[in-house]
Amino acid sequence: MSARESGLGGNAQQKLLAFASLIVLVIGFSLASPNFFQVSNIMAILQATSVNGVLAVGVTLIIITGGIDLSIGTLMTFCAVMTGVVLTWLGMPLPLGVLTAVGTGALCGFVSGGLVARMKIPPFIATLGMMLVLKGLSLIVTGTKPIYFNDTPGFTTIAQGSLIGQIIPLPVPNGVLVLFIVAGVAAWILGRTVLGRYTFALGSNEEAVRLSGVNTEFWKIAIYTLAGAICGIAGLLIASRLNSAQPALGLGYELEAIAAVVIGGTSLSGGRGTILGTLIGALIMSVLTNGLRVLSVAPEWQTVVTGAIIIVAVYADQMRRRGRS
Amino acid sequence: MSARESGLGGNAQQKLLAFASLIVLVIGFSLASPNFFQVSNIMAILQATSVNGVLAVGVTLIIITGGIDLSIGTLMTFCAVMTGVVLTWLGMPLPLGVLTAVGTGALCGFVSGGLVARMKIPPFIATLGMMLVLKGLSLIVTGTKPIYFNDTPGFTTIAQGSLIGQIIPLPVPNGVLVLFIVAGVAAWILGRTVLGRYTFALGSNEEAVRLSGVNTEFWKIAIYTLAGAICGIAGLLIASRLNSAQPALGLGYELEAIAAVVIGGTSLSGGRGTILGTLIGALIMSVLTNGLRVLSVAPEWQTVVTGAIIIVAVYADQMRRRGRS
Amino acid sequence: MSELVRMEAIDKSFPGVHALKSVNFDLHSGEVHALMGENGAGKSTLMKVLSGVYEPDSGRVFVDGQEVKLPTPKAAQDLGIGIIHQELALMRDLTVAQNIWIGREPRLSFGRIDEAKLNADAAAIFASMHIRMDPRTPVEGLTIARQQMVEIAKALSYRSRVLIMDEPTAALNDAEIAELFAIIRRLKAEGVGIIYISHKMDEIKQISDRVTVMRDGAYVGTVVADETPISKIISMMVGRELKDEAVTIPDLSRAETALEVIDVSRGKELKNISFSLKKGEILGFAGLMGAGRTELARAIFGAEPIDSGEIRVHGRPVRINSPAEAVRAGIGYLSEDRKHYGLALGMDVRANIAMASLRRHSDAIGRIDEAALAKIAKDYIAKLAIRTPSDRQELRLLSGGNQQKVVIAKWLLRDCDILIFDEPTRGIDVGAKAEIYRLLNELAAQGKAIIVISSELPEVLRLSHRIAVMCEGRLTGILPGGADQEKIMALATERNGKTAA
Amino acid sequence: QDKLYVPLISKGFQHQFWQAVKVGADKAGAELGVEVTFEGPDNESQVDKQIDMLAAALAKKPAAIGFAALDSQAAIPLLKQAQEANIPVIAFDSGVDSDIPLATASTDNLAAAALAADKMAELIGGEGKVAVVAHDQTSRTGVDRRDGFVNRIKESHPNIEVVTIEYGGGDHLKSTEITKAILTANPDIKGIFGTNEGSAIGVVNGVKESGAKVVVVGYDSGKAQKDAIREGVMAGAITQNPVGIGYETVKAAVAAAKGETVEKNIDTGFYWYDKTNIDNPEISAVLYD
Ligand SMILES: Nc1ncnc2c1ncn2[C@@H]1O[C@H](COP(=O)(O)OP(=O)(O)OP(=O)(O)O)[C@@H](O)[C@H]1O
Ligand SMILES: Nc1ncnc2c1ncn2[C@@H]1O[C@H](COP(=O)(O)OP(=O)(O)OP(=O)(O)O)[C@@H](O)[C@H]1O
Ligand SMILES: [Mg+2]
Ligand SMILES: [Mg+2]
Repeated sequence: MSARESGLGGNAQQKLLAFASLIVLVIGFSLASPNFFQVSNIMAILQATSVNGVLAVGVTLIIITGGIDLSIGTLMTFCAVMTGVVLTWLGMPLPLGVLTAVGTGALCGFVSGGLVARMKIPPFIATLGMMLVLKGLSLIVTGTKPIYFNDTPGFTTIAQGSLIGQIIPLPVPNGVLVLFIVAGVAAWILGRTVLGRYTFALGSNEEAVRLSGVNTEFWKIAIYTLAGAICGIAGLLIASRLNSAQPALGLGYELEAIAAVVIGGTSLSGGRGTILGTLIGALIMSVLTNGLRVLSVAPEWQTVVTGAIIIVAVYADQMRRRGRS
Repeated sequence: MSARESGLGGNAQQKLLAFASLIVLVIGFSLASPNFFQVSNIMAILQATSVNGVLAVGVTLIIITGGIDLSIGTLMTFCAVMTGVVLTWLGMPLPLGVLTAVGTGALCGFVSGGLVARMKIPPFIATLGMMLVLKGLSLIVTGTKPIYFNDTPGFTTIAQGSLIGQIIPLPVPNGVLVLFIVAGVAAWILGRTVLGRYTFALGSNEEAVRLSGVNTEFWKIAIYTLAGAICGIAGLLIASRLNSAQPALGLGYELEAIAAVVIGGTSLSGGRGTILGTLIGALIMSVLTNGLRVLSVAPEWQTVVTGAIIIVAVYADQMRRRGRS
Repeated sequence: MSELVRMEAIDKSFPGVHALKSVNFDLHSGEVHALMGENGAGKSTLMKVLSGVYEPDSGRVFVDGQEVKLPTPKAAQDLGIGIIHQELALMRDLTVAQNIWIGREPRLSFGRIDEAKLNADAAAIFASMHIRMDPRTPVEGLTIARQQMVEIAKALSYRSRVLIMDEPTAALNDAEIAELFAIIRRLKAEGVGIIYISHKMDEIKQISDRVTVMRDGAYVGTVVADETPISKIISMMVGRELKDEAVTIPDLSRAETALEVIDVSRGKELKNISFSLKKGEILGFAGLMGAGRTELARAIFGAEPIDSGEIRVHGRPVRINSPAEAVRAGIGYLSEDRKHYGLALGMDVRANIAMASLRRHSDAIGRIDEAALAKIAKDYIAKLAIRTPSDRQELRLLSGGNQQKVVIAKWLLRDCDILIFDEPTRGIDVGAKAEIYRLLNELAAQGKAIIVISSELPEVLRLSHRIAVMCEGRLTGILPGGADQEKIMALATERNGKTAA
Repeated sequence: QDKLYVPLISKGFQHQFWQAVKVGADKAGAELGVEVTFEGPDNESQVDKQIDMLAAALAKKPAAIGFAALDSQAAIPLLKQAQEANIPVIAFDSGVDSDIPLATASTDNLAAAALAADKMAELIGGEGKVAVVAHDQTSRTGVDRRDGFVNRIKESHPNIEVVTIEYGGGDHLKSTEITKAILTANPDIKGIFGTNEGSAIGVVNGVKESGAKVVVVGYDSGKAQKDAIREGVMAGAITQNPVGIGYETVKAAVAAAKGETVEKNIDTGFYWYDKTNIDNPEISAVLYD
C-alpha cells in the first residue's frame, strides 16, 4: 500500500479484500436481525459515520506523515463554537459561518503544525496541549452554554438534508455526501499532488526528504493546516446535526477517529495509508456500534464484543494481506 | 538518554536539567499561593501522582519497545474489580487480594503481549481492543456496582496509610512509597537486566534484534506482562484510595499516563526513555492540576493553562537538551 | 581443507523477481570464497538463505555434510554461521558493546547484565582489530564506516566457523581494509570458512582463494582466484568485456568559479576550510575515516549550521541555512548513508527519483505529472541499469547497489549546478561504476561543478581533476589530478602540521 | 479581606445542570458576601479525580465545603480530614452516605424519575414498549434515574415493557445515534426517556432524524429541551431546581461556618413541566437555559 494505491482507486481485487471484514459484519448483522439491513438503518449508519469519518480522514493525513493529532475532537467543537458565534451571536449569513468553521480549523491546524514542524515539539505533546487549550477555549467563548442555530434557517440541512434524495429515491443524508467529498478530495491530494507525495515521504523518511532540498517544515505545516480545515468541516457537520454548538463535546472523538484510521490499515509509524482504508475503518466501527444496539445487546457486552471484533477484524485483514504476498 | 542512562541514576547535571520545568512550576505556585507549599498539600500532590505515576511507569516499558498500551486504564480497573471479588465477595485474606491484582494484570498483559508479538496485531489495535473488552468485563463482573472493601480491615492503608510517617515526622502516604518502589524496580530492570536491554533493543531496531538470534516474541510478551502486573499494582492503589473498586473508572487514564511518559522525554517511536523522566512527567502533571486548583483558577481556564504549560515545558526541556549538545 | 557448507540448487522467488535460480555454492574450512556478481545478481539473497533469514523455495543446504534446515537466524548461529549484513542492522539507541553482545549478554544473578565484562569483552575485540573505539558510545552518533566496524566486531564475537561478509568494506578506506584483511587471514589460519562479497575487484585478488560468480540470480561458475585474471571474472559477471577509460583532465583555466568556500569552521569538526571549485571541474576529496569530508559537505549543503566562514556560489555570497536553500542556490548533495539520509525506503522507485524535483513536474495546483515522471524513471532505470521489476517497486525490496543507483538518479534528475557526491559508488558493481564515472565526466563536460568524496583512492584518482585531502577537520592540501598515492596519504595523515607514520 | 471562602466540589461543571447549580451558588455567594468557587470532573465516573479536587480544596483552608459525592465511601477519609479541621461539609445533589455532612440539599432522583415513569405511562396510554437512554451506567444520578423510572414501570404499569436501556454518556451525538438504533430495533416503540439534558436532546434529535412518532420524556432543562417541549417533539420533562440547590448549599455552608445550626435535609424539589405549564412563574423559575 504505497503512495500509488492511496487513492480511492487501487486494483479491484485488493479493494474487495479490504472490504471483507466490513462485508462479513454487515451480512452477520443482517442475518441476526431483520431490522438491520433496511434503508433507514443503513442511512442511520452512514449518518453516524459522517462526523467520525471526516475527522478520521483529516487525521489520516497527519498519521501518514508519522505524526498524530489528539486535538481533532476538541478542535471540531471549537470550530462549531466559532461558527455559532459568527452565525448566531453576530447574525452573519450562512456562507460566512461555513468559512469560519473551515478557517478556524485551518488556523488551529496551522498552529499545531508550527509547533510540530518549527518548534520540533513531538506531535503527541503539541496536539495534547492544543486539545486542552481548545477544550478550555470552547467553554470560555460560550460561557459553557450551547449556542443554538435557530436563527439560521437551513443550517441543519448541511448534515441532515438530502440533496441526493431529491434526485434519486435514496435519502442519503448530506453529511454522508460531505464525507465522501472530503474523502475524495483527500484521496486525490494524497495520490496525485505534490502535497500528498510529501505527506507519504515525510512519514517514510523525513530526513531524506529534507536532504533532498525539500522545505519539510512548510509542507508539514501545510498538512496540519489541511487536516485542521477538515476538522472544521467535521465541526460544521456536528453543529448542523445537533443544531447547536455543544462546548463540552469532543473529548474522546480523537481516539475513535484514530482507531478508524488504524483499523483501516494505516500505520501509526507513518509512510503508508489509504483514505479508502480509513473510510472502511470508520464504517466498521459504526456498523459494529449500530448492529450491536439493534440486536439489543446489553451495553456492557457491547463494549466487550466491539473490542474483540476490532482485534479479530484487523487480524483477519492482516492474514489476508500476508496470504497475498 | 540511551539504555545506559536509563536508571534512576545518570549524571547529576542532566538530572538537574530535567527537573527544571518541575521546579519552576513548584516555585511559581508557591509564590502565587501560600496554601500551595505546605506539607499537607505536597502530600496530596504526591498522593494524586501515585496511581497515574505507577501506570505511567508501566506504559513507559511498553513505549520504549516502540509499542503503546491503551488498555492500562481499564486494566487497572479490572484488576481492582477482581481484587474486590476475591476479598469482599469470596472473603479471602488480604495477601491473596494483592496477588489477584498483580496476577490479573500480568495475565491481561500477557494476552496483549501475545496479540502484539505473536499475532502481529499493531499495539494500538490490540490494546484498544483489550481496553474495550476489559471495560466491559469490569461492568459485567460487578453488575455495574462498585465493590467496597469495608470487610477487609487495613485495605485502605495500602495507599492511604503512612509507614514512613511512623518513622519520621513526614506523613508520606504509602501509595507514594509504592510508586517509588515500583519506579525503582522498573528503573533497575531497564538499566541492569537482560529484560531491560531487550526493551530498548526492540524499540531501537526489532528486526536487528531478531536477526541477532534473540527470541523477540518471548521478550516482548514478557515486557507486556510486566507492564500488566504494574497496572495491577495501580489497580490496588486506586482501590485502596477509594476503598472500593469502581467499575466505570479508567477510561482516559491511558492518555494521562502516556502524556506523563512523553513529557518525561520518552520517545513514542521507541528505543529511548527513562523512568526518572516519567516520574517527573507525572509530577509535572499533578503539580499543574493541583496548583491551578489551589489558585482557584476557573476550571475552563485550568484546561487552557494546563495545555499551554505542557507545550512550553516540553519545548523548554528540548531547548535545554539542544543547548547542551 | 574439509567441506564446511554446500548449497545445492537453491531457488528463491519474490513477487515479480526470481532472485535465485537453482544456485550451487560450497565453502571449505580455512578458505576465503568470494561471491561476485552485479547489483541484484542475488548474492545477498543467497547469503540470507544460508544465515536463516529467508527460507528457500527449494534446494538443500548441507553443513559438515549433514543436511540442515535453517528456519531462523538463531538456527544458523547455532550451527556456527555468522553474517555481517549488507544493510547495517544495528540498534541505534544502544551502545557499541550492547550491540555486539545482543542476545548473548554476560549475566549475573537475577537476570542482571555484567556490564563491565560486556564492555571489557567488546574493548578486547576492538583491540584485536587495532581499532580505537569506546564500547560505551551509542551507535546512533557513529558514521557509517564506524558502524560497519561495529558490525564486523559483532560478527567476530560469534567465533563462527562460517563467516559471511556481505560488502564489509563498502564504507571503509584502504587502511581499515588492510586491518580487516589481517583479521581475515588470522581467521583463515584458524580454519574458519569465509564468504566474502565485494564489488571492489582489487580486493578479490588480495584476499580470496576461490571466486564464485552469479548473474541474474543464476550460478555462472567457480574459479580459482590466483589463476583467473580480473577481466575474466568481470566478463563472467557482466557477460561482456569492459574497457577502462583513462582520466583526461580538461583545461579549466578559463572556466568560471562555481563555488567558493572561505574559511568555514564548525565546532571541532571543521577548521578554517577554504577552497574553490570551477565549472566543469571534478574535485575529489580524499581522507581517512572521520577526516571531516562528510561534515564539510553537510555544512556546505546547509544540513548542519556553520559557526563561521562564507560560501559563495557563482561569485555571490549565499546564506544557506537549510538544504532547501542550498538546492535553490543550485547545490545538490548525495549522502553517504542512503538508508537514513537518501531514500524513502517505503516508497517506490519513481517517487524516490522524483523526490527532489517534484515542483518541476507538477502544475500550478500541485498536480503531479505522473506520465512524465514514469518516462523519466524508466529512462534512468535503463541508463543506470537499475535492476527492478518496475518503476513502482518499493525501494526496500531492491538490492543495496540498486538502491544506491536510485539516489544517484534523484540528483541527476534535479540537475544542480554544483553536485556533491559522498561515496557515490558505495556498493555499486563494476559495470555500473564505469557507467557512473562516465556520467560524472559527462556532467562535468556540460559545465557542472562536481565534488566527489570517496574512501576508495583509486576512485578519487580515476575521477578527479584536482584532489583535496582532509585530515581531522582541516584541509591539508590540494593536489593536481593523477597525483601519486604516497602524497595523498601523507596529507591524509598530517595531524596538526606533523606528518604521522 | 477575610471573606469567607466556600468551594463547591460538584460532579461536573460542563453540563447545563451544573452550570445552573453554579448560578445559584454564585447568587448566594454574592448575597452573603462570601467567595464561592465551583468545579467538578469531566464525567461522573472520575471518582478519584473528584477526591483530588476535594484534597486541593481542603488545602485552601475553606470556611466550609459543598460536596456532591460521586462515591460517598471513597470520599470518607477526606471528609474526616475536613471534620477534624472543623470545616463543615454540606452535601448537595444526591447526598453523601455519611453523618459528616451537616446538611444535604438534594433532589430525590428516584422519586423524580418515578414521576417521569408515571407521566410516560399516562402519555402512551398505559401500555406498549418504552426505552431508556441514560447518561451513565454507574453514577448515582444515572443509576437512580434509571432505576426510579424502570422500577415504577414494573410496579405500577404492568402493561408497559422497558425493552432496552442504553447509555450515551450524556453526549448529544452518541445519544442521537443510540436513539436511532433503538427505533430501528423496535419500530413499535411508544416512548423513550432521556435521563439528563444531553440524553434527552439526543433522543429528540434521533426521533426527529428518523421521523418516528414516539413520546419523548426528558430530564433537566436547557434551551433545547424547552424548545422541544414548545414544539411538541418532547412531551415533557422533569426538572429539578438546580439554582435552588446551589443557592441552598452555599447558604447552609455559610450558616454552618458561622456555627449556626442548619436543617439536615433541604429538599429542593422536582417538577414535571410540559407545554401547558412551561411558562408558569413557579416552573419558569426553576428552568434554565
Ligand atoms: N524481499 C524482497 N522482495 C522482493 N524482491 C527482492 C527482495 N529481496 C531481494 N529482492 C530482489 O532480488 C534480487 C537479488 O537481490 P540481492 O539483494 O540478493 O542482490 P545482490 O546481489 O546482493 O545485489 P547488490 O550487489 O546490489 O547488493 C534483486 O533484484 C532484488 O530486487
Ligand atoms: N575514528 C573516529 N573517532 C571518533 N570520532 C569519529 C571517528 N571517525 C569519525 N568520527 C566522527 O565523524 C566526524 C567526521 O566524520 P565524517 O563522516 O565527516 O568524516 P569523513 O571524512 O566523511 O569520513 P567517513 O569516511 O567516515 O565518512 C568526526 O568529527 C567524529 O564525530
Ligand atoms: Mg547485496
Ligand atoms: Mg564520509
